[in-house]
Amino acid sequence: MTETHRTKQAEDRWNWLWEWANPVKFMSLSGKILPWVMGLCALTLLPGLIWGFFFTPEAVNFGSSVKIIYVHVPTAMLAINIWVMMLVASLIWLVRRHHVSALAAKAAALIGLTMTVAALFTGAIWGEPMWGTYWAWDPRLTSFLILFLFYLGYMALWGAIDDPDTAADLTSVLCLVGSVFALLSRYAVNFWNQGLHQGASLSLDKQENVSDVYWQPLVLAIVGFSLLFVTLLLLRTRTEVRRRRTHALETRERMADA
Amino acid sequence: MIALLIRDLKLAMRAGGGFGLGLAFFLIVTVLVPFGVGPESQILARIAPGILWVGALLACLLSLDRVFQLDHEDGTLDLLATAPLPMEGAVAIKALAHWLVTGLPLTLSAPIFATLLNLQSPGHLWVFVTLLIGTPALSMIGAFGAALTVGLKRGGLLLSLLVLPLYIPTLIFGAEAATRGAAGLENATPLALMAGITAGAIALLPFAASAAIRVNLR
Amino acid sequence: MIALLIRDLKLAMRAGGGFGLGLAFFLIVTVLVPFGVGPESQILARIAPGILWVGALLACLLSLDRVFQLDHEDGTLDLLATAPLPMEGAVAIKALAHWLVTGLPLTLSAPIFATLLNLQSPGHLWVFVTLLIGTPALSMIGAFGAALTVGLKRGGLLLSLLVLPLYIPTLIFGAEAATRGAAGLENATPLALMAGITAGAIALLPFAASAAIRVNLR
Amino acid sequence: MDLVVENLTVTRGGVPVLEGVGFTVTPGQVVMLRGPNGSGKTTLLRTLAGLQPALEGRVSVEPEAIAYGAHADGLKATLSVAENLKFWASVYGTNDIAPATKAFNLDGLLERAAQNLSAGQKRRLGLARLLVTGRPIWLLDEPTVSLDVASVGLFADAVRAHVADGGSALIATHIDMGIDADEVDIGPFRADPRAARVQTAFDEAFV
Amino acid sequence: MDLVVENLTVTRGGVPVLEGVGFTVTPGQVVMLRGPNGSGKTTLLRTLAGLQPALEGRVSVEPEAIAYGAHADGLKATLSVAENLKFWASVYGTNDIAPATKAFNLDGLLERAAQNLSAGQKRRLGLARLLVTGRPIWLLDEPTVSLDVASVGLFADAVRAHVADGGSALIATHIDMGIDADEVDIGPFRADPRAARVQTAFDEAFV
Ligand code: HEM
Ligand SMILES: Nc1ncnc2c1ncn2[C@@H]1O[C@H](COP(=O)(O)OP(=O)(O)OP(=O)(O)O)[C@@H](O)[C@H]1O
Ligand SMILES: Nc1ncnc2c1ncn2[C@@H]1O[C@H](COP(=O)(O)OP(=O)(O)OP(=O)(O)O)[C@@H](O)[C@H]1O
Ligand SMILES: [Mg+2]
Ligand SMILES: [Mg+2]
Repeated sequence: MTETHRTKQAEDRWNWLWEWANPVKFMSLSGKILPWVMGLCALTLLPGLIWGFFFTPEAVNFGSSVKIIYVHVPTAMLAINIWVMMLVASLIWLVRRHHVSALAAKAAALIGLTMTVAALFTGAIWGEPMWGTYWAWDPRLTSFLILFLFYLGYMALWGAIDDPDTAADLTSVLCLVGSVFALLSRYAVNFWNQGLHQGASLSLDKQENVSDVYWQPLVLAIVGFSLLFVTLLLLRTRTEVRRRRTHALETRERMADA
Repeated sequence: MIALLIRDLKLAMRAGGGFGLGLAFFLIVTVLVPFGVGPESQILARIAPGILWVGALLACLLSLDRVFQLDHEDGTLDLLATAPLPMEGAVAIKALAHWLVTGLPLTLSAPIFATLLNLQSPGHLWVFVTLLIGTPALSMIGAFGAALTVGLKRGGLLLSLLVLPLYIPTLIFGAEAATRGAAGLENATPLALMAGITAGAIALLPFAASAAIRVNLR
Repeated sequence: MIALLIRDLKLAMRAGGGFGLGLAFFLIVTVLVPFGVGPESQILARIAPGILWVGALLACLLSLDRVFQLDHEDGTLDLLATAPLPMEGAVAIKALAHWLVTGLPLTLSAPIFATLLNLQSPGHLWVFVTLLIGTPALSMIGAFGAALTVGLKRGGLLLSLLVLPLYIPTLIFGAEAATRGAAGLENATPLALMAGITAGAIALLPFAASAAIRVNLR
Repeated sequence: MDLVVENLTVTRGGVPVLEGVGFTVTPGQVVMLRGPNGSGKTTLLRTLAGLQPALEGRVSVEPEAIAYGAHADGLKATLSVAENLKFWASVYGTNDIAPATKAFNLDGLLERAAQNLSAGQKRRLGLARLLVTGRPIWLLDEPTVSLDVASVGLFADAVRAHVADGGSALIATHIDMGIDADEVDIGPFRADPRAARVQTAFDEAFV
Repeated sequence: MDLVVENLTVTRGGVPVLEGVGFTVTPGQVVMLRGPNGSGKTTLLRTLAGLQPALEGRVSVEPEAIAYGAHADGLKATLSVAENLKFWASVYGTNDIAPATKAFNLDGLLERAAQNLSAGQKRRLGLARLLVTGRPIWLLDEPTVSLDVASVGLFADAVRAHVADGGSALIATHIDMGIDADEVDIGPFRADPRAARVQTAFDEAFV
């Protein structure tokens, strides 16, 4: 005996929260907050970058190349965190079946890919003066390359499937399994080669690694980039919601014609 | 379950079943590399374990789209899904059949191909051992990828794109263990890690794969 | 003829058309080799031209079954054969489209991948130049192989087996020219030979391929 | 075992195709499902067989009691008739294929590879699979395609024997196969794909 | 231009299917090709279209005068209706697709991708291709499969207009499409595949 109800989402005490995953509500809310997020982004990102690029001293033996850090570090951090966000969104889709969640994961993927590419490129440009080579098979760099491949595969799978719900299910499963293997790759790569790359210097105990002059604009730039991500995510998710809606209407139209 | 295994093996053996094609591809890759890299035996011996691993991986990969695609096209997958057979079991069996038809022959023939690449005596053994432990993981991970792309027309290259990043940890540990072994170094750690990946993949991926298949059948 | 070319390119660009997948495969092969062989940049640089050539060849190979297979399945090939278009021309155009979609992107991106393999500055250029001259031959030879196997189900691996031996001369001269160039040696002879193969393939193989297609349509 | 379907809504590509479907198939009964091309018969049968989820509604039996026969037969071209059938028999745990081959007149063909069968013989082999499942409820999607008159007769006999044994069958078909049967026309259940559904619940703007 | 077929033997998989086929189609004439499933209609049409060689016999026109419409339509799923049609128009050097889309009522669908067409719409697009070939002799293989009554009418109109213009058509079909036509039954020409042919000439033991 199988019984199905049209409203698949269970009712529970978190409903006040899940309600916002209703596409209609999401669209109205995101439409309202979007200008504010954009404004905040402009207020942090631009000053952060300008401060970092023009008002910090040149490093003793690195010259002005050190200023790449204001793009490199924020993009690198976001590249990883966006994947984590996609993982969470995929889980929400698999468990609660909120369409907006799956679409947010889809929307985030391209931004994550862009961030990964940006981190790789700035790193490579930086590598030339620092290590004398654009590329080395350093574990940090290598694991970013692998992350790039994961983003690529994830997006290719979204693109290849016509039915949006099937695509959401399959990409979510891929994201889940992929996360495990991405983690494994990280350890494998570390094991495989001990690298050249800097350790994490933003952690509090090692704060003195980078002097305050560099550190303060860097934090501002990181906040700015994060807000940039939120802005882009909202914009793209809104587009995806509209696309999904258009697709539903088109399918109905087609079936009505048939 | 055993009936499914026997059927898959029979199908592979019959005309056009694809048995041996993976092996042939492995051979060709191993042959092409010296043409590309040049005949110096020292360099070849140095890169041999890595190339053999990469070759085995590609050969595995190219035979993956057969795992579910043919059964999907002729409707068998629908009928299996409604049969009294847990889909997880069916997936595991199909991965096993893929390994018996592709991974195992590759492993058994690897020492011969190693000779083609001027790899000396202990290296043979290690390539063999690492492939023996690692190729089951390749088949299982590959079956998961095949399950994701089963409904797609011409899923072949997409399948490769999805599966290759998942293969990276196995490849790293496997090739590392083989290279170290060939150089006479200690290699228990990568061997153990690779065995761990194999065990984990066999234990967990059938569930993910069968979920993907059910989604694709809808 | 130009309509056929435009159509093939359009199809490749649209969803699921496969543009970029060859490139992705090339990328992945280039990435896998260091994982297999190890991260030492000296060895990598030494084998880089050969590996890039083998990678480009495999990427080409795997996209070959699209050249005629899809058109055969949906009946377009029948209709083209009865259209006022010489089959030889159609074959040449389809090989050209394959090259534009696969060979050209591969060639253009090869310098970047060369960086990944720690190949230093003059090597970049030579890998690019040799691929530019050699990949048209790969596409044309591949189109011939695809024409031979067009009627077969799952012709993919069989196609590889047929085509790979035909690729070997191009590979040898191409990789040799690139390696010599990267090492600063004289490489006019292999370049000239490879150019000869390309010219010959383009001049003669369309006839063989269109004969094969006509036989397969019967 | 009664197959009771109540208020079922089935979808294709996310869009409802049939809405509020309800009927009952009791043991001993054969029901013919009628409807023009593209009306949703295949979709309905696949939903009942558990291959795709319903959007809404109730089905009284688990898919475990159901044998589903689809448009495609799931035959392996390089295996012989006996091998094909034995495979399904051992999947369903019933190891005797003799009654099935007898019922569909396949005894002379046991060693023939499936690829060397004519279309009608292939179809007969596909139908023989139903007998080795041993399941009480048959859901069949256009079972008589490409069968000649004599073979349709064999099939009708097999269905009659099945329901006489307490089984039941739900058959989607366009033709009359001479079986004593009730009919369900799915015409009245067709969903209006353009119906606005936006207001109702959580995610419905998308389906 | 008369299409005269004389004493034609056509083969499938190396085995003669039809033997001694002979008939004539004159301009202004529509001929329906009749015969049960598997009797060889498709094989005959493919031979006339020049896609496969005849074993024996004579056909009076070159394939260059013939437009062939097969079971499969050769449509590209990701191209739009207009793009699909324009491609064939430029292959045949006739660049105006407007009359074709008008005749098959496709004007409202020009921008729709072929994959989003219903089966009947797809078929209409496949038939519209005939009009852009500009060739006098049409060979059609079951052209009305999956068309509804109204669309069959459109097709019949197109055929009538074509023959009124001095063209001709040879159509393999199982149905009656209401066109004033002659019939050719290929039943009498069926080859006996077991007929011993060993004695005659060199290679004939193999065919
Ligand atoms: C090309 C690929 C590269 C990638 C993918 C990459 C990745 C990363 C990542 C993920 C971080 C954030 C670390 C964290 O805070 O946890 C980072 C920070 C950093 N990277 Fe890179 N990097 C690359 C190249 C380089 C190069 C060539 C240099 C030059 C020496 C460099 C120097 C730094 C520095 C100084 C930091 C900031 C210190 C820190 O916060 O850890 N990176 N990089
Ligand atoms: N892959 C698909 N995606 C979206 N819609 C589809 C798909 N396949 C079929 N449809 C549509 O779903 C509807 C129901 O199709 P279904 O196959 O259930 O019809 P049917 O009654 O079985 O028809 P038939 O008698 O031709 O077998 C049709 O209108 C069809 O156009
Ligand atoms: N690939 C093949 N190899 C060998 N024989 C074939 C092949 N395809 C078809 N045949 C046989 O050739 C004969 C003629 O087939 P053909 O397709 O010409 O029939 P038809 O009259 O067009 O039938 P229909 O009305 O079903 O379209 C049939 O007996 C068939 O079994
Ligand atoms: Mg149906
Ligand atoms: Mg026919």
